[in-house]
Amino acid sequence: MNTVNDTLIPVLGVITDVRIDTPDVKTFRVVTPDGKKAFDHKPGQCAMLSIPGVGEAMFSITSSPTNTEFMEFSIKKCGCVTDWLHQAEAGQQITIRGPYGRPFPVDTEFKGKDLLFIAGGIGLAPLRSVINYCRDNRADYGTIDIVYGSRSMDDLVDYKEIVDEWTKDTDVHVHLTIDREQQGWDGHVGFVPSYVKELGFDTNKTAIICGPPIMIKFTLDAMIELGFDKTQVYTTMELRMKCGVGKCGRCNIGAKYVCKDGPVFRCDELDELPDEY
Amino acid sequence: MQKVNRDVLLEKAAAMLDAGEVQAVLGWGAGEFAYDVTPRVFETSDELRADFVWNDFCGANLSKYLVSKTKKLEGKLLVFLKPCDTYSFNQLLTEHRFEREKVYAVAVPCEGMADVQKLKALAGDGISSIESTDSGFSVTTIYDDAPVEVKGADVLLEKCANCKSRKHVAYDELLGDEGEVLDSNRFDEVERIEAMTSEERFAFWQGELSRCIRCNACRDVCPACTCEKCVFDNPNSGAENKAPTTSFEEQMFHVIRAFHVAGRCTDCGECSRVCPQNIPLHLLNRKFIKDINTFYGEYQAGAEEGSRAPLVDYTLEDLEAEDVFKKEAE
Amino acid sequence: MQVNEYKPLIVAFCCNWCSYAGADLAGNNRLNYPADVKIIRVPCSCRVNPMFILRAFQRGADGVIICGCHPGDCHYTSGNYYTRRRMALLFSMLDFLGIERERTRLEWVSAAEGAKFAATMNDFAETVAALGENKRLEDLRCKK
Amino acid sequence: MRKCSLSKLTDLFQKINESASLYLPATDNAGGAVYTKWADGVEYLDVLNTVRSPKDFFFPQSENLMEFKLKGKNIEILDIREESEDFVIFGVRACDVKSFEVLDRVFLSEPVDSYYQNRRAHAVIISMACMRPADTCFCTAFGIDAAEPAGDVSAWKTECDLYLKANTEKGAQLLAKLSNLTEECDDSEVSPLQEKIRNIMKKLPLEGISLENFGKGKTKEYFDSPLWTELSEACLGCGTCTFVCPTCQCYDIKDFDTGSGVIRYRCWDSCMYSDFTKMAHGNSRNTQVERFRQRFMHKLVYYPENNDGLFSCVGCGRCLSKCPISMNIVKVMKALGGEKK
Repeated sequence: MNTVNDTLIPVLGVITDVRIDTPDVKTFRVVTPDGKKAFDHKPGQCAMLSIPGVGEAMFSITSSPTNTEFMEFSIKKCGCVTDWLHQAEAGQQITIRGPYGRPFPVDTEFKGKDLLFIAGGIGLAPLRSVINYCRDNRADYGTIDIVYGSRSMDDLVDYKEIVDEWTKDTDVHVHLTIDREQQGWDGHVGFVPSYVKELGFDTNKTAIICGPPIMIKFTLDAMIELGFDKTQVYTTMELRMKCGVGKCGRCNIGAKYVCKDGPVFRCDELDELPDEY
Repeated sequence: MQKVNRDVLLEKAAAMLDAGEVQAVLGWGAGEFAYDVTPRVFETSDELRADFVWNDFCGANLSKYLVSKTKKLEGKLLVFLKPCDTYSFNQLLTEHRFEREKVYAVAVPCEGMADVQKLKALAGDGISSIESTDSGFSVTTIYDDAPVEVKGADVLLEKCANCKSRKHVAYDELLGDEGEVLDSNRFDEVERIEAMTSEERFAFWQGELSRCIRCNACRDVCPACTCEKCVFDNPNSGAENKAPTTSFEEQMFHVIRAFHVAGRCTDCGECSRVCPQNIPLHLLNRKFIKDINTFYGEYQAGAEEGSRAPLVDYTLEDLEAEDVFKKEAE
Repeated sequence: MQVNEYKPLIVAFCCNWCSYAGADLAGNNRLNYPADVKIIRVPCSCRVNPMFILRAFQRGADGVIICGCHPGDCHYTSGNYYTRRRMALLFSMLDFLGIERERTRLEWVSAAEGAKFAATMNDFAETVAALGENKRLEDLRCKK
Repeated sequence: MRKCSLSKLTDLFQKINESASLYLPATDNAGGAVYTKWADGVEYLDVLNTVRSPKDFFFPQSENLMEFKLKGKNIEILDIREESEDFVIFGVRACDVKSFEVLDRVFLSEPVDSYYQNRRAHAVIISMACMRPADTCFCTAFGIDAAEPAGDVSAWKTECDLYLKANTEKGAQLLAKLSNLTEECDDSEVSPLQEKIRNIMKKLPLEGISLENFGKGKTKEYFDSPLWTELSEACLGCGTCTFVCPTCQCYDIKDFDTGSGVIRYRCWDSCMYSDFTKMAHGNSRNTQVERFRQRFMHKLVYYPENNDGLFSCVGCGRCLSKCPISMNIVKVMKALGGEKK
């Protein structure tokens, strides 16, 4: 009996590094106790992290699958589990299980395409995995554009990596924006949807959007205005999850379970679903 | 059989709706069978004429719905209240749970409501029709057996078999005749349990509470349970639990549920009526009522609007906790 | 002969203003009372929610005692009067459910009554010890 | 087919119980029935439905999944799973047998739920034909034949005999063990009985309720229906319907701190509860209308969509008789299906 694995039973993970990204976002580096990566994943997939006695929650894996040493999770402080994680130090053990969900179609639909990533706030977390995957397999993809916005300069997650690495790549164009004017910021100011319209991208690109639901909604409208088709736009979603495998019955939108059939959806697929999100 | 018939209630409600005196009517709606009655808000007199029912299966207490339904309406809501429902109505008013001026309360005399389970136990599960007779019901089944005659008194809901009052304590209008406060035997069962030994009582309650499936129906139907967020649903309370994981959790839930409504419970009996497992939950409430009566003087929650519940009150000469059992022994 | 090693675990909720000071005084005066009495300080005896008492039993307490200021002496004027009513009803209910009535107690102990505090605890511990372990309100998950 | 005199029923139970624990409906001392472990003195109660469905056997209301020991920054994960014992469930009605198929499709689909699978693999199900169905029964709508219940062994009860027919290898093995207490027979006694049952089924008040309008691809048709508001108006938001339902399988996973460790357990959850979809930053189903809709859409549309048209309802009628306000799936089906406006 004990030899059968059950997906509900997690493995141990150790937090080896905690990086403070913004006032309310930290990035945690997680490996198994013997220093390995807990499991392989694909870009856009998620994992269940838990602290026994506190709770279990689903997080998108922020690090790229091409990173074979460890996994990273960028986590915003907003509930019981995240509060607890934010006060954790390096060396703290947690439990981890996964990977869960349908990944971005990096090996099929995305191949050879020009990619446009649009993120808002902590929405960069799931996209960072894909962006870095594509950067690491640069020959397989066309140009990469990244539009990233947040409330303020201090709320830009992974700012260092963006500036030090992403902007230096050839054929990777980063467009940053913040909601309101701020001292020391000489970049663009304004909300993401209007910035996207301003930038006016070529409609042959494949777009990937992630951010607060309201931002996704308006950005999608902007994209359509620019002439994009919904089949060209992907997004990733989040709802309350318990099992991660489509059995506990709570994260569904219509007949689709976000944990199993998502979290990545193509926007035309969302049209098929009822408006419950 | 109810003394005031459906047409009287229907005409009253329809007339007021049509005249625009009330915006909606909170009553009982017809179901699939003769006995499955659903509380319902009617907005037109046509709806009323089609689906309104008033029969021997209208056990549901509508007063708790006033809390949510009056908030949704601009105008007045007409509600039908049986005698026991009027106590809940008063208690909710005392606790300021809804605005009195938004309600037009129509009191309806009640001769006791029937318990479908008891009826089915006597007549069979496959009921095809229920006819009211002078003494009760004539029930036909789908099994080709002869109709079964059932005495009304044998199939009363527990709360009706031990009815405490046929007097309406609050209303804007009364249909039919006013009743009296009754000398009920409602504490007999409590006394029977009190007379047991501690071991017997423990065994009794273990047997009853172990059936609990924590569906929360007793809490959700209770007119005294109107907290916006129940402590048992609040993950930060330390008491949240969804399943009767151990016998302790069962005891905990039911003691706290009953304690929280102690002094405010009007003994409307809804908790026991809706329990899918037939746990006699009213006994816990009645124990508190009986104790309050013995320790602090007779008190009937809801009898008087604005009265001070015993647990938010005190006297300097109150009984000491250590004397509780001496007093009970008397 | 086998020696009975059983010592009951007792949780005592003590009001900050009287009973907790009473416990302090008992300590200062070197008065003995069982070490298995675990004191939880509360701002007033009426802070003790019935749920606290049940939780204490769940987590392994064999007896629960609530100590507050004497009637009339409440720091908040009337808190202990409410406690008196609540506990009377709760204790009666627990008894009704078949929980041994000796396992719960409400006692008034002032800041000056160190001796009464010690005596009360000794007496309560003895009473509970005679009853043995709490079996009727236990949570098996917590017994390890 | 084998037959056994009802006077030897106790011997039969005794014999079954020798090799595997036997569970059967017995009185719950409160007017209902509950599956009880058989021992001498436990009487089989031939009631139509137990209050709790037999899903408990495979998917109990709460079960411990694993334990954790915590020490400083370190965690130890303890796998507490144990091999289930063999057991036999006697007297399962046709509708409840069908419910196992509904549950199987959830728990035995990849990734397989080992807790469920473990118990499912160790169970033998003896079903029982329904001699006296209730007015709340509507299993025929789901193509269930109460006169020919599925299961490892099917059983029929006449005035004086019990008839047993094995449907599976497991069932045949069980009947082989009972060969001393039973005798071979043909179905000449059973056929008229089945005829009788089918005739009663035709007279059921809910006979003919149609599922035509439900199933795959109906999401958009019903999701925004104004009827949901009306139907859910009186709903208390309690979990009675979900907890007595044989096919409701949603669960919650929670941690319990024992003081010396943490137990992670799974328990039934109800989509009717306000915290079912509550997250740290919001709730996707904020009102009872949405929660009410979820339950019925799941049973009538979403589940069939994902499971080749199989409905997640078996017409057992428990929710009809237990709902505190008498709102139930039949009323929903009729209202949405257009029978009653």
